[in-house]
Amino acid sequence: MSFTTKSIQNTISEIQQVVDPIGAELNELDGRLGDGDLGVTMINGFNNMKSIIDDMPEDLGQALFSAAKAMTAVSGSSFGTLMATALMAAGKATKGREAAEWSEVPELLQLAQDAMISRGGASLGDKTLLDSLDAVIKATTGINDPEEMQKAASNAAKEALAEFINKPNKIGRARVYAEKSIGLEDPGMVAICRLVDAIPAK
Amino acid sequence: MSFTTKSIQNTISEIQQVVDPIGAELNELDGRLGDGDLGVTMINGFNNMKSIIDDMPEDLGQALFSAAKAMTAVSGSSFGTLMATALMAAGKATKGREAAEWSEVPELLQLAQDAMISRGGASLGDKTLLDSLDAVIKATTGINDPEEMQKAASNAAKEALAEFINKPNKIGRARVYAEKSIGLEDPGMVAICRLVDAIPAK
Amino acid sequence: MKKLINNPDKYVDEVLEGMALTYPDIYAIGGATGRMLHRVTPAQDKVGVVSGGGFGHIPVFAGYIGEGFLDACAVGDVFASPDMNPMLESIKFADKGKGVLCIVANYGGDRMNFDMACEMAEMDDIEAIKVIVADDVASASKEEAKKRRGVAGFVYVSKIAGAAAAKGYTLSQVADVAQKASDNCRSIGVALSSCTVPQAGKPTFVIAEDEIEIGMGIHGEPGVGRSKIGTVDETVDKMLSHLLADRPAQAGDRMAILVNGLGGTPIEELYLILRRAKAQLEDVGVKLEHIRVGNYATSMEMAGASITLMQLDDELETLLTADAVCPFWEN
Amino acid sequence: MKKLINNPDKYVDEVLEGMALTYPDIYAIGGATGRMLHRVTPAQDKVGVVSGGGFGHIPVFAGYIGEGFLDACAVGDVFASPDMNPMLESIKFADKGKGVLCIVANYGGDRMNFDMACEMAEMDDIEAIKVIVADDVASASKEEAKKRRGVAGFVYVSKIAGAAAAKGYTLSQVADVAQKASDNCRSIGVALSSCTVPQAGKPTFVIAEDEIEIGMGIHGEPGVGRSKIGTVDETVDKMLSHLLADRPAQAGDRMAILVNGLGGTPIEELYLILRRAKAQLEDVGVKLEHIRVGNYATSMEMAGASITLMQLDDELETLLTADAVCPFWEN
Ligand SMILES: Nc1ncnc2c1ncn2[C@@H]1O[C@H](COP(=O)(O)OP(=O)(O)O)[C@@H](O)[C@H]1O
Ligand SMILES: Nc1ncnc2c1ncn2[C@@H]1O[C@H](COP(=O)(O)OP(=O)(O)O)[C@@H](O)[C@H]1O
Ligand SMILES: [Mg+2]
Ligand SMILES: [Mg+2]
Ligand SMILES: [Mg+2]
Ligand SMILES: [Mg+2]
Repeated sequence: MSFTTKSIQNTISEIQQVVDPIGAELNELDGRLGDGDLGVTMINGFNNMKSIIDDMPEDLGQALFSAAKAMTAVSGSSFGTLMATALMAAGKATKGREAAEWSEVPELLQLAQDAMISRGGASLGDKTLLDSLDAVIKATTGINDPEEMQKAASNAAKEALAEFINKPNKIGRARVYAEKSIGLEDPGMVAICRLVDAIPAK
Repeated sequence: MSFTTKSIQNTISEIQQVVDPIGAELNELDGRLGDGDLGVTMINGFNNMKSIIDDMPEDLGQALFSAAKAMTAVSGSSFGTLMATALMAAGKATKGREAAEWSEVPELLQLAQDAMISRGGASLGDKTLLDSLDAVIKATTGINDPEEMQKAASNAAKEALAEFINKPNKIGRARVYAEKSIGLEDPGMVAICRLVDAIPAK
Repeated sequence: MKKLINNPDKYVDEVLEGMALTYPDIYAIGGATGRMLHRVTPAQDKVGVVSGGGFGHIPVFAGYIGEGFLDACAVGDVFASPDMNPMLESIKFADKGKGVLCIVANYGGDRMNFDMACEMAEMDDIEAIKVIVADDVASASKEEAKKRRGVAGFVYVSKIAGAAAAKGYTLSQVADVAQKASDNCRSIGVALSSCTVPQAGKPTFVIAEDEIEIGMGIHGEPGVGRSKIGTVDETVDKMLSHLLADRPAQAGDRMAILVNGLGGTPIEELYLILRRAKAQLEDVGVKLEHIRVGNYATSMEMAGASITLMQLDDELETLLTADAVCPFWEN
Repeated sequence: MKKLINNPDKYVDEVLEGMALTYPDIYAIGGATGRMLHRVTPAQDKVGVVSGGGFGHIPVFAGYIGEGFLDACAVGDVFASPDMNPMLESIKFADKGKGVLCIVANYGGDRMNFDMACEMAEMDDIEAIKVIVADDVASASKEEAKKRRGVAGFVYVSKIAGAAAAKGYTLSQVADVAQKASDNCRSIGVALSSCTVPQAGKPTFVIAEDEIEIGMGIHGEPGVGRSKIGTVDETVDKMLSHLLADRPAQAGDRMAILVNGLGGTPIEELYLILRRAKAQLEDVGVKLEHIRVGNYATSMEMAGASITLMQLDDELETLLTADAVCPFWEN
């Protein structure tokens, strides 16, 4: 039982089926401090990734690349660009392989995290999706079972959300409203929660 | 006893000697409703005409042309341009002659008046130097003696000034302050009075 | 008054200096009082073309000095006619024995002083004649068209006359084609805000935050109507209706269009004007053969714009598109 | 909000339409969302040069498309970075097998999205690299110079890169000379009034009737100091002192100077700035080899201006003065 192109296809399919209500919620959240397009990014991104899964190659790296391209082809907002950055970083690390161990996933997430930090220029603690991912990486390291891994990730993402709600946003559009952002959930962090929960645990 | 280049030279010389105090008064008057440069025009104009009288040809027309050129060379304000226009109109009518009868002067003034009207676009009654000149022409027509002529002109110019003081300015810079101009002497009309009085009566 | 200026009394002379420093190969300051701008390299063996007028409208008037444009130009104070002296100096500079055309926007002082300057030039055996630009349809009725102010149509007339002179036309031919260009021009402006004459120190007129004045002149002369500001499409439609009422367009007409900013309006908005005007004119069958969008005739920081249409024929089109060397006209 | 516009949501697309209609031989709208502007006639057999950035700064960014300038450009919303998609489209349009240089003003979104676009291009075997323009000395200290915003220096860097590509430089050579141009640029701006983002509907910031802000950014980012407005000579002296403190001038230095209007300031005032700056720089022995005055990098109707200095060497001067065909750059 390992992580293959099939796992990617499944994950995209499952999320795409529930992305509409998630998108609506995220648009609303993003509208409070930003430009209200985070949900649009998610919906268009997953719809487009879904439309290309049948053409995904067995090569895990190439499959992740194609997902990244499908994401960016329909969205260039920050979340879309960062998610594509993450997919490409993971793709580079798995290029030439057709399968990976589930236990490698936290390492791949770490590579994705590093790539997003260097691209976006944010730091941990700025109240972004990076803080959620950081919690997820820490909580899943050492776990080998996908179901167990998802539970740990889900809890970690929720805890991070709660931990940061009373802190100010320090980067991106929301930074302009730093004061106002205290007490509000960061839309990108909420997005991570919803994504983790929507991943099929198998 | 007739009107020659010598008469022009004398007239310019005499006026030039008294133009400084006249100029000061006219600047002050012009400053109330206009840009306060009428006196500057007079002073520079007569000084410059004075400087060229020795080179004036015997030809009456050419002499008047050279006076016009000297006037415009140092001033392009309305009064300067109109006075030059007047000199040129009179010059055109006397070209090729070395003398004119004094009795021709009102006709020459009428030609000057017509030229100024067509150049400046003002009408009689607009409260400008034209109204003074009109009175002067009417009062001097039929007179042949220069002394008598000057007296009539002086009285006519003063009467015109008095007649128009309570009317509004209808053209030029002062038009903008039409209401304010009621009760004020038009600086160009005052200029005509001062010029006529400064002309040597011989 | 919020301006990047020094002493208001020196404003015109200092700006002219800056212009000449910016384009040292094109503009030179001359004349006894420094109020004639002229080409650095005088043209030879052609009819001279000059102009003159009040300041504060750059590139109008003196900015249009250059090869295939004006040879020299008299410069007045802000919004005030120059003396006849720099006009005469301009005529003398431009004369190469073939006569000089003076392009005069239809303002009292400019006309009178140019008349005088032409007459003075004649005394020096220089043939100098005037052509009057009177393109602002909002400034007088069709019956009194000769009283209309000259606005951005000046740019077209200068280009046409300059090109004709460069091509070797005689004085009367240059004058004729300049007159044809002038007759074929119609303009109308809108103002959104006032400008401030430096020596006056306060805005020339006041207009409410939600109002626009159609037909306002480039010195703030009253227009044909003030109204609440609508969409740019609505505003353009009103402007065009005035232009086309004055000279109806026929299907197949060839025209040049100049969408001109008054100085304070961003070029983004000028493109919106062009976009609508082009659609509306093409809708009635007009062919826009020549399009210009930019600040061609301004009123310092006034916000607003004007539209100029010039009916074209083969001769005008050839002259309009002829090469020229001028900082304010791309070929 | 007093603007000549239609629906604020359609503002950018309509203005782009107007631009393309005005210059149908130069600009064409392309891309899946109509947010790539590109040359009508693609260049062949040369390194591609592209850019992209927020809207409201015309001619920056897309206005600098043309022969010897940019091949294509991604267009964002007003003051907002474009998506990476039009950036990728621009890169693909410009690629003729020799790679593509992306000229990026130093704003977070622009950088991130261009990084991504370059990486995506690489997956399609297109070599695309970035050069960052960060010339605004007021936006970060000398020690943090890499964090500086990119402003009017963009114009010089685009001209240099475009000319180098046209001359047959390889990608790494184009990148090197563009980097050199960028390193040699220093800019500083002053603002007298705010602009209004159409979708926001009200002024971005407020400034008193007698105040000026030195160092303000082209989106209204805070500068280095607000003060009562003085004479233009005083203001220029302050601006120059910031520029020269950052990079002292030596007698004999050759420089290019760009006096840039922000959109709402009349060109008359820009000439006054040039006049003072030229005198002051020449006073310390600088040779101004290349002078530009006009609206080259704007903020819609914001009143104000900027000064950019670029240190020249023979290579930069040759490229700066090389022929180009672009509506916003006279040769
Ligand atoms: N530079 C950045 N680095 C990391 N995360 C970021 C960054 N900028 C924004 N985000 C995350 O993206 C979310 C907003 O995404 P999205 O709406 O797609 O961005 P945009 O501001 O471009 O519209 C934020 O809530 C935050 O979590
Ligand atoms: N168009 C005109 N026609 C006749 N006289 C005029 C005209 N314009 C002005 N004047 C006269 O000239 C006088 C002002 O002269 P001056 O100060 O030289 O003019 P400017 O207004 O050009 O400064 C006025 O008082 C008036 O009498
Ligand atoms: Mg958003
Ligand atoms: Mg967004
Ligand atoms: Mg006066
Ligand atoms: Mg005067």
